[in-house]
Amino acid sequence: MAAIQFTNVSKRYDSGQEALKSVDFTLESGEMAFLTGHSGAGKSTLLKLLTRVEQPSRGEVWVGDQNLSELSRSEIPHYRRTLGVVYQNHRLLEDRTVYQNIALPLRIAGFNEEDIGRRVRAALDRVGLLESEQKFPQALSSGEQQRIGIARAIVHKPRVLIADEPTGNLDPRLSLDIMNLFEQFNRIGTTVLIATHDVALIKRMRHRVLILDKGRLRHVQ
Amino acid sequence: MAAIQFTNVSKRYDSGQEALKSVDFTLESGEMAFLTGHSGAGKSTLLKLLTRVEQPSRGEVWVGDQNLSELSRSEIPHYRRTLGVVYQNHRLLEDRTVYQNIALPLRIAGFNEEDIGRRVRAALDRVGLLESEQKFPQALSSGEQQRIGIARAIVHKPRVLIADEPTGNLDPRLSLDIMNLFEQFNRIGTTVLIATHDVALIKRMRHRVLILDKGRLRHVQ
Amino acid sequence: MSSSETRTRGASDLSVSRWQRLKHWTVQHRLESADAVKRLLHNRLSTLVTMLLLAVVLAVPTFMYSLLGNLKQLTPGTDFEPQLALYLSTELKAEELDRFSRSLLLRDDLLSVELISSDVGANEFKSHSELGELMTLLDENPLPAVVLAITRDQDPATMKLLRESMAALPEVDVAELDVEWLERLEVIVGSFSSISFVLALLLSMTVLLVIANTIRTMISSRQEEIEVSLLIGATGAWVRRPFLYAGLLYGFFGALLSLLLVYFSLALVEAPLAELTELYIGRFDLQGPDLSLIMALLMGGTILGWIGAFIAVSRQMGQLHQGSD
Amino acid sequence: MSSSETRTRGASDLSVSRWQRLKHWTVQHRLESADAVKRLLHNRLSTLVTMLLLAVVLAVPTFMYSLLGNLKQLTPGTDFEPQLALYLSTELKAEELDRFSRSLLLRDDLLSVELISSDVGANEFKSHSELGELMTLLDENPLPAVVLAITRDQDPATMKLLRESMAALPEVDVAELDVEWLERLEVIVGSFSSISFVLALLLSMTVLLVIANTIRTMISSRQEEIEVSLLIGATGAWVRRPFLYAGLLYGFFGALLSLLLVYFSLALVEAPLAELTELYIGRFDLQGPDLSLIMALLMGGTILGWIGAFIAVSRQMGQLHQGSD
Ligand SMILES: Nc1ncnc2c1ncn2[C@@H]1O[C@H](COP(=O)(O)OP(=O)(O)OP(=O)(O)O)[C@@H](O)[C@H]1O
Ligand SMILES: Nc1ncnc2c1ncn2[C@@H]1O[C@H](COP(=O)(O)OP(=O)(O)OP(=O)(O)O)[C@@H](O)[C@H]1O
Ligand SMILES: [Mg+2]
Ligand SMILES: [Mg+2]
Repeated sequence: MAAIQFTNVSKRYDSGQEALKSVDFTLESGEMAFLTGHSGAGKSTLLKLLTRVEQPSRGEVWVGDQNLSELSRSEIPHYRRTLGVVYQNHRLLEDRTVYQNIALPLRIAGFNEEDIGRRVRAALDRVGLLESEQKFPQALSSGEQQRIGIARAIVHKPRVLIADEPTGNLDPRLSLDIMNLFEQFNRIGTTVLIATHDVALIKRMRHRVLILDKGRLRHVQ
Repeated sequence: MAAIQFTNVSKRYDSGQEALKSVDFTLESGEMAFLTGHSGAGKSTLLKLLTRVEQPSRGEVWVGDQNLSELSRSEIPHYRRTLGVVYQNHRLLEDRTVYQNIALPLRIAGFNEEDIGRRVRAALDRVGLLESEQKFPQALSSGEQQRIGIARAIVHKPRVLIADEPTGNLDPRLSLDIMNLFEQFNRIGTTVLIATHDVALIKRMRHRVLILDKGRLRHVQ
Repeated sequence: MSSSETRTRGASDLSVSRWQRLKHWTVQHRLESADAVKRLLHNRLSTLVTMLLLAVVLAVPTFMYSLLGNLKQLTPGTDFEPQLALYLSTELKAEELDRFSRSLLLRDDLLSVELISSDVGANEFKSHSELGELMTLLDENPLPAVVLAITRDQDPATMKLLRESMAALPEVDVAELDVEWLERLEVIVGSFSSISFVLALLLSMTVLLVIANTIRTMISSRQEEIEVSLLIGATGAWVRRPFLYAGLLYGFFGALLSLLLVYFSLALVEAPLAELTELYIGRFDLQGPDLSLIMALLMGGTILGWIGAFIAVSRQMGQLHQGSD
Repeated sequence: MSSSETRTRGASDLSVSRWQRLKHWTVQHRLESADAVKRLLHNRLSTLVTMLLLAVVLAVPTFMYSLLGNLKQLTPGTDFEPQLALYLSTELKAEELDRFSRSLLLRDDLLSVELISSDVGANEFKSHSELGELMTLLDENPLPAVVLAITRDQDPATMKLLRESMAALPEVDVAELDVEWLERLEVIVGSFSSISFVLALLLSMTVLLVIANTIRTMISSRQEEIEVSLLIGATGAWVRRPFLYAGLLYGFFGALLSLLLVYFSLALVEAPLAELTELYIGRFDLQGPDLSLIMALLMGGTILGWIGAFIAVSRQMGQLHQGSD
């Protein structure tokens, strides 16, 4: 079954900017792919369509068996809980500890405190920052913050993992570690889509690559 | 004359974290150098010492003929106006247009409106975003935002330019363009220090490289 | 690996039973309200200022209504019935007076008749009036005997007609009605209470605005948190709840504080007001807000708080749902 | 390339002349205050709420002081001097009365002496008292003649002694002093004005808190801007200035609005209060706050606004200077 399917999707912002033009592609369930392209090519826009932050001007976006355009407002939260999203600028809450940040998706989904503790620590362990549990994001280097952001995205074991330049702030070795982490998730069945500039990394990883060029999907390797 | 001089500088945060350990180096006036190292090595900390956001626990940091530890509180603003700083997460003001963002350093230094307009447009032209003058940062891709951040750092033609991973969000071609821009500034006499993970780029540029490893300056190429 | 079990749970709690959802909901509410209190306590200055403001704003109409209650003391209560006073000719003898008052008792347009002889009248006059002392100077009692009658028909127009017919009687020198004074006092109390009402309305609007504004700043200071939560899959209700709780708490505690303020101000005003009224009107006891006013204040405050928060949350959330990335 | 010229200028304006710096400073201030107004107008709801609150809070003591001014109307002004009233024996004839009052004129402990005959007294009584109508019922005038005397020595103790010696005179039946009434009224006014003072102090504190809190939220909503500005080389004063302006403007316009509120409430209260006072005390004109009160209010509000902003700015900036990255 297709996990993610774009059919003839275009996105034009209110400002008139055409960020995506007739994008067509399918990602099978359990597949892992990279999304790349020059700055301003429309990578973040494509991911925003997937998280239902933006809606396509034309075409349809399907995730699993759901047409995102047909989600009612009250269904959006439940849909979003099936995703894990890593943001470019990590979007951690400065006034909460690392633990509280990672616990947030679990709190929202209504897990009990005991479960939460176990899962948060497991996620922290995955990104190698178990000892930073009680620190605040400001006291971490940007690479460490990025890894906390990844821990938050995976803590509820989502079906689909989306990442917008997750390694932009990381050194090459750490980047590779993080990518390996994503691959591990992929191996247990999570569909993974990663937007990145890191061409060297993409080449090494040998997964499908979607290349955007001025809003058009030019090339699918 | 040395533009930047660190003598036996250590930095220990209140949390006990030792971010820098006995760092010694000198950057001559008009020189350009890269600062690299793993995530959490202390790159951002070193740059924060230069902007007088943090103070060293031991040792002295000199910029030009000023010992930064001896700056009085009222001298800090004037000192900071001699710097241009590009931040990792660009730190643009979301509620102001691109123009207003770039004009801010000039406003603070008390330029008149006419001067400001001329200089802002010159800076925007440099980063190739002249047409985005009236947009808000949110309506730009992250690469575009990063370039606006660079424009803001150079608009007042600072003596020293400091950048913390300025190309983390940029695609390889744009990264090269931006680095070339920094080089241009360097050629007209600006001292430039850039923290970056981008090993490929560093190799290509053939400038001095300072490598931090767990807070120690390991290697000066 | 427990991933398949958690996935269904984390992914959609649509599948859990209604009972579990209810339990989850109540637990959530308990946690949330505790959290709301914690946050209010954490941001102490701001909470204090808001509560103080609410207290001041709510205290003004409450104070007014309390004073109004006291003013109503001045108008005789429901057991008071307007009287007709007949000042009798001073030439009448005691027996004549007696006969006349008895004859009045037979009339069926009068409910009760009371004769006050001139001696009794003089004593009353002495004890009540400022000019009492003057009476002691007079050689003889100049006061006439008076008959106080309560009419069956209490409507002012009929009473005025009756007054005229009474005045025409030979034994009666002057006939007076005290309804006019009463009418005037009632007009006054009425206009004071409509002022208090207008004021209460205006100040309720202010309370609404204060709370809406406070919640608005709370929301905008937690904007990042809200945006991130929504992106992570929080429902609108989940995000709104702590703010609605906060509004409710602000309203309730603001009202409570305003009650303290009212008692405090009444205590301050009591002594001088008592002296003042004694000087002009005679003794009267200053009374605090009654139970129904207290209840109205507390419930009104709480409801206003909730509504204010609701308005703020709706406006801000609308913006967040559309514009953010 | 103009880089060398600009560099010195952008880098340090320590080198420019004092005259240029002054000019720059005034231009900056003009721009900043215009900017502050623009921001207040931009964030309309919040500005409105704050101003309304300030208005309500400032209006309470101003209203109290206005009423107090009106209350003082009741105590006779400085031109009033306490009088000694001598009720003369009703047995005295007109000539005797005249002689007696002349003899009083010769005493040097009395400043002035006025004889009021019983006829004049009866007329006054009729027109002033509620019981006036009764007078028409009396066969003969029961009122004694009265001498009103103003004493040279106005101190209550001496006056009381004088009253006693006067009461002992054979022509005098009763001697009365009106200082006691005056003393009581003065006590009342005094306690009301100390209440108003306490209230004004408390509410000034509230104003301070309101403005400090408003400016605090303003600052925290512009925290990123402040941090970035400081990093870019803004001085503390540059960052502080717009907030201080905002505080000042809040204070001033809040006070102005509270003045409107006071006039509005006085207008509302006027009619019923006039009726009420007429009923008990007699006519008196409700007066608005006088010029000195208005000035005190406006200046006080402005100064409080500035101080509140200053407190908030100092606290917040202290935090920013230390803790931020
Ligand atoms: N909210 C918005 N409103 C209007 N235009 C937008 C908005 N967001 C993005 N754009 C525009 O759409 C285009 C695509 O932006 P997008 O953020 O998708 O690029 P990107 O591929 O993620 O670039 P980068 O690698 O720099 O992050 C850009 O030209 C940008 O200016
Ligand atoms: N404000 C702070 N308080 C306490 N510890 C801090 C603070 N800022 C940084 N650190 C710690 O200091 C170390 C160095 O951090 P720094 O941000 O300088 O690293 P970096 O080289 O910039 O890393 P990155 O490449 O990930 O940005 C890290 O271990 C970090 O946790
Ligand atoms: Mg992007
Ligand atoms: Mg860093």
